[in-house]
Amino acid sequence: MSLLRVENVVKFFGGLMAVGNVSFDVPEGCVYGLIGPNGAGKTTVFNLITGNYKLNKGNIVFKGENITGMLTPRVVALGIARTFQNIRLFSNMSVLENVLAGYHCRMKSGALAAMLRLPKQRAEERRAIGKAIAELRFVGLEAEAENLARNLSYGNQRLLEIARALASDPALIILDEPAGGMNEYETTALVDLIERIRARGITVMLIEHDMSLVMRACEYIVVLEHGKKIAEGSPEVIKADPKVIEAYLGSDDDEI
Amino acid sequence: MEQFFTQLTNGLAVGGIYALIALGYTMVYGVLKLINFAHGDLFTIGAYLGLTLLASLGLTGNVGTAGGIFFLVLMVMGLVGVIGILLDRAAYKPLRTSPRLSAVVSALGASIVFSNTIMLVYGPSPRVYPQGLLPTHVFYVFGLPVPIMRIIILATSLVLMIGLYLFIQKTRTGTAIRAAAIDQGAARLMGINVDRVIMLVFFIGPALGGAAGVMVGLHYGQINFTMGWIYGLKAFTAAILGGIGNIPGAMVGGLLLGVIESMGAAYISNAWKDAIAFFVLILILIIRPTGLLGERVAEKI
Amino acid sequence: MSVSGNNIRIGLYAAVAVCWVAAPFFLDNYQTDVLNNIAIYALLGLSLNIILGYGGMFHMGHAAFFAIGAYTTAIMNTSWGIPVLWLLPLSGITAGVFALVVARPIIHLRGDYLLIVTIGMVEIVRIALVNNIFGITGGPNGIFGIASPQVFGYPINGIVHPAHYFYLLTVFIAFTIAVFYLLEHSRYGRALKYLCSDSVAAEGSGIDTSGYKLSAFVIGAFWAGMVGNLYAGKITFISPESFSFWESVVMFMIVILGGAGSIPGVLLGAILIIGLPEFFQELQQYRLLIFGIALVAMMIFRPQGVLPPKPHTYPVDKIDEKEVAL
Amino acid sequence: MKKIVLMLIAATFLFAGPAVSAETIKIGLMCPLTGSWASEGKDMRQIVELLAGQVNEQGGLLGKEVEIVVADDGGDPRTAALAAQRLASRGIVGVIGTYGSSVTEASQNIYAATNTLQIANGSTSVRLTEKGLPYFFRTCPRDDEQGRVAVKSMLEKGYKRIAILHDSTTYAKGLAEEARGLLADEAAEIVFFDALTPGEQDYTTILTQIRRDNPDVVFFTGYYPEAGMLLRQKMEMGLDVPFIGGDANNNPDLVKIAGTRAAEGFRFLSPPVPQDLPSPVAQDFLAAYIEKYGQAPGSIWAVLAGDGFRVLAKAIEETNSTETEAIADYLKNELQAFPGLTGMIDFDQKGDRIGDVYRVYEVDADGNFILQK
Repeated sequence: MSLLRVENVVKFFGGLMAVGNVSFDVPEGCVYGLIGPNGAGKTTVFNLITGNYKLNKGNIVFKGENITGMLTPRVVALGIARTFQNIRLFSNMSVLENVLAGYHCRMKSGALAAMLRLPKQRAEERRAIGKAIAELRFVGLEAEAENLARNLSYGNQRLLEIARALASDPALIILDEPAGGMNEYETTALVDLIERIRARGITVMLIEHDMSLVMRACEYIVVLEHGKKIAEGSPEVIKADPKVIEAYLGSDDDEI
Repeated sequence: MEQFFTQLTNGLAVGGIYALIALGYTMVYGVLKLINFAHGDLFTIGAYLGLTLLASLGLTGNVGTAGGIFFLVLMVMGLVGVIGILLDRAAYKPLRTSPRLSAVVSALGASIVFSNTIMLVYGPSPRVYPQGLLPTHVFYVFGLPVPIMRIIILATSLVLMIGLYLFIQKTRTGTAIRAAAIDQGAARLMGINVDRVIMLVFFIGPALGGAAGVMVGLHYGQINFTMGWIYGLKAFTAAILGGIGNIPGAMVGGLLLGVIESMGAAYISNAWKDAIAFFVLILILIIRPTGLLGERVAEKI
Repeated sequence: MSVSGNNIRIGLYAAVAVCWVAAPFFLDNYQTDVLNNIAIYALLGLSLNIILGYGGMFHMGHAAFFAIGAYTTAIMNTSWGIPVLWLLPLSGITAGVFALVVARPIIHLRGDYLLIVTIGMVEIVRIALVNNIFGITGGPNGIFGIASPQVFGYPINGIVHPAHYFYLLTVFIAFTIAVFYLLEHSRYGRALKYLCSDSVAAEGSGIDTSGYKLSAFVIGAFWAGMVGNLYAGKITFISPESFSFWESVVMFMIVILGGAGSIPGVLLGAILIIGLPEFFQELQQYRLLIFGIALVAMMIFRPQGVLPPKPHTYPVDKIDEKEVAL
Repeated sequence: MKKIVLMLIAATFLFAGPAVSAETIKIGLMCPLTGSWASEGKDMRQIVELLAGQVNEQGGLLGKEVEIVVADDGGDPRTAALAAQRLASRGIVGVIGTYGSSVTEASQNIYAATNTLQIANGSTSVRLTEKGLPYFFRTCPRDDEQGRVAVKSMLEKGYKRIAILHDSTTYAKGLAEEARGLLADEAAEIVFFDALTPGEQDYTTILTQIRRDNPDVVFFTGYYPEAGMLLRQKMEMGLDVPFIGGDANNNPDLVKIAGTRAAEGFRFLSPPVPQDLPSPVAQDFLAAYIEKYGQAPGSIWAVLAGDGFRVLAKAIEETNSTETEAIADYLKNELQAFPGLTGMIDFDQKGDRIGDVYRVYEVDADGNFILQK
């Protein structure tokens, strides 16, 4: 059964069609790639899934529930977490606090419980800190817990975003160019991390320009061009697809 | 019906002044994203400087009324523009990289300094412009009286607005200002002297406020040291109503605010006038969150 | 900050607290009353800090909530003789409900647009009070003859004995600081800081930003309403002039000057903004001029506020290894 | 930063202490030196300081020098409450001031609680003396009397359709409502009753409405800056309706703002100004004031503050005491027909000034205020 189903999704910006009638199924437990030249509408598809943008037509179904038009926080609570193409961390807050943000939707204590410092609230705080440390350890940033997020290196900031997303205990994690700005060594570690994420039972979806990473990490790939799906299949199939090759050759700044 | 049109012109007359002050507000905001709460006081300074110059230079005697007023407005614009640049240097420039609200508090401090300085220099009593300088001719349009001064004020606001708009849209310097408004860092990389742009903006904005001050003084006669606060707030409201940072928006917002006020006062209640105006403003912003002509910038995620 | 730095800081706070509590013994009624004014505005600043400091919302209409609390107390006390302190929660609730109703449609406005709307809100409230809305606010005269509050049957008269009121206010401040400190360092306070820092990222992390913004407004308004109650009980006479737009500006300046999001900063901001003009009384008509210059100078000198917030440290080392679990 | 904190703590303790000196007699003056009413406060201070100087030249009071302790009330209630606490803890014999009823009201409780004598000068709201405060006096008359005089004067002129315009301040709305109440029993109709927003420049909207309602007279109960603007714009609009104003219009700046042509024929109520009183006290004061400050005092309310000082000085002399109780008792029971700068002064048991104080003034073609007999 598919975890996420995108059905005939259409999105216009003004008069411009950014996504046109795109459909695909993401099966549970896989690493799923979304590729395409610049401006193909990949990030827009992500933003539609997570509710950052409202779609004009189509349906998005997650775990059998129609999440079309649902607000982002509810989508996250249902189990879709994401990272951003241009890193968006809470830069003046500590690394630990950044991860706590992800766990936020799994906590319950409100303002009143905090003001009264109820035992339940305190226990929950401890649990949250424990969870955050565990996630930082998972991505290898435990030592940086007390640092401010803005003081991390570029690659570590990407890892921190992943840790923050993981802290929300998602069923599906959406990574928007996770290797952007990473060196080769870091990229290799990232492939390993993605594998470990999947080993936790979390389905991974990613947008990436680094084709070697995509081919290594993904089991299934969808290719978009000009907002339309032009191909899908296993990495081997995609590599051989003439339409894909043409799409990439047509644009001069990407390579396959 | 006659009542309605008279109130409409009443509203447009007040709105023209709001628009003129709002132009300066919006100009500074456009480039620096700074809410210059001292702008209203620059307007007051303009009014007082105009009075001083008028009394000491005897301008109207030497070059005729129209010419005298023209020179008077130019001189006040120059002086208030320079004060604007000094204000920027002293109170805002050191806060360029700080949180935006810090500059707001600095602006409020500057506003207190300006209004109290005016009070100490000119005394706390209202001051009065000499009368009879301006034409008092009244036109009749379809039998409705329209004093010529109202036409002059509206025309001046309109001319300044169009001039400013063309300057921003069509000249090289204007392009530099627009570039700096969009992204200062990028503008700098493109070789634009952003500091000069900011200085220019801090000259033009306050200069427009100063011009409005002289016009209020000439037209209404009475000026006082606290008037800048009220006018400043109204102009800020007008600028937001039209979409802050947008030059035609300031004009539309100013005129509309004037009309809303006079219509609200005339047909609902004078005592509730300002409350009605704010209520309409809130309704408009609920429907159009970035003002009437403000662009909705979809945030790139 | 190092451990010793922390200790120095805590020591300093303790010293200031001791000075504060002991101050009335060394001061005359006027000076104590200046402290009372500082206390009232410190409380208002702390309540505004929830909205403006943590939440980062440009809110310049806080006097509206203050006014609603004060008028609730004044009306209920003078009409039905309900003791002032019993009305403390009710004053907060009235202001909170008002905030809920008013803020809901405007909460999505950004930055400067929210600023002008909140200014409009405080002006509408003031004009409504002046025009004797519902026939209960007394119009421009306001309401006089509000009783002094009583604690265990002992009257606390803010006029005859400013020192008595001082301790009432101090107890409330201590309570407020404690509660807001806990709030700041909780899931709730963090959520506000997240949305202030980057609302898109906060939403993407599952934080319902508009819900939190709205609730911050309600909590801030609730507290300001309670301060309104204490203000009415202190001065025993309220009129619309006490709740003008300028009062909102004063609260705004307290938070930003002191350090947005910092409890010690807001307290110091209240001391500076309310205390300095009194300190310059001898200068008579020059006092506001000097105050204005001081304001600009302080902002230039410390653009982030005089005491900006310190990053919070979490008890990471106190977390048991067992609790570190995915 | 620690330095700042420490400095502040030090500063808190450094507020000039309540140094009670036996050498001088301290009299408080509470007046608006900042804010919208700063011009009133400036006049008040100049007059009271002038009079105190004269007393000191003649040897002071009870052989001691008089010292005026000034506190700025900023024209707003909160600042006024602080100013009152400040003066009350400065060992003063009594306090003169202030301008504005709601500002005075905010200070009344504090002076009452500290047994401080207060002589207000520009606070005409009726209820201030209806609270039964034993040590509160005022040299200005009350709004109910003013309302009576205004209504009488309008009816005498035969006006039937009356417009009442106020500015939503305590004073102006109170006076407007007094007049409305009194007119209810008369053969006149109120065709317009509304408020303008003070501090603005353009009142054509409200004047257009007044023209529509076509009254015989407009009673404006607000302050002179707005009155001046109304008169001026009324003329520019060609609206020909007589205006009558309340006592807050007695300020020569009114004519400056309106222009003599527009102001001509404007009538207002006011206690008599020193210029119109033939008494030597008033003439001497006027001469001394003009000599020192170069012009006649702008505001009658400031002159009333001078009268407050003079009755207080008189009471201290006569009772040979600085006790509040004794002075209040003297002012209520013994002071009779004291020659003030604004006419004879007597107080009743409430602390109100007795007698027909109000006069009607009219502006003549040269912009002078002419007392109507």
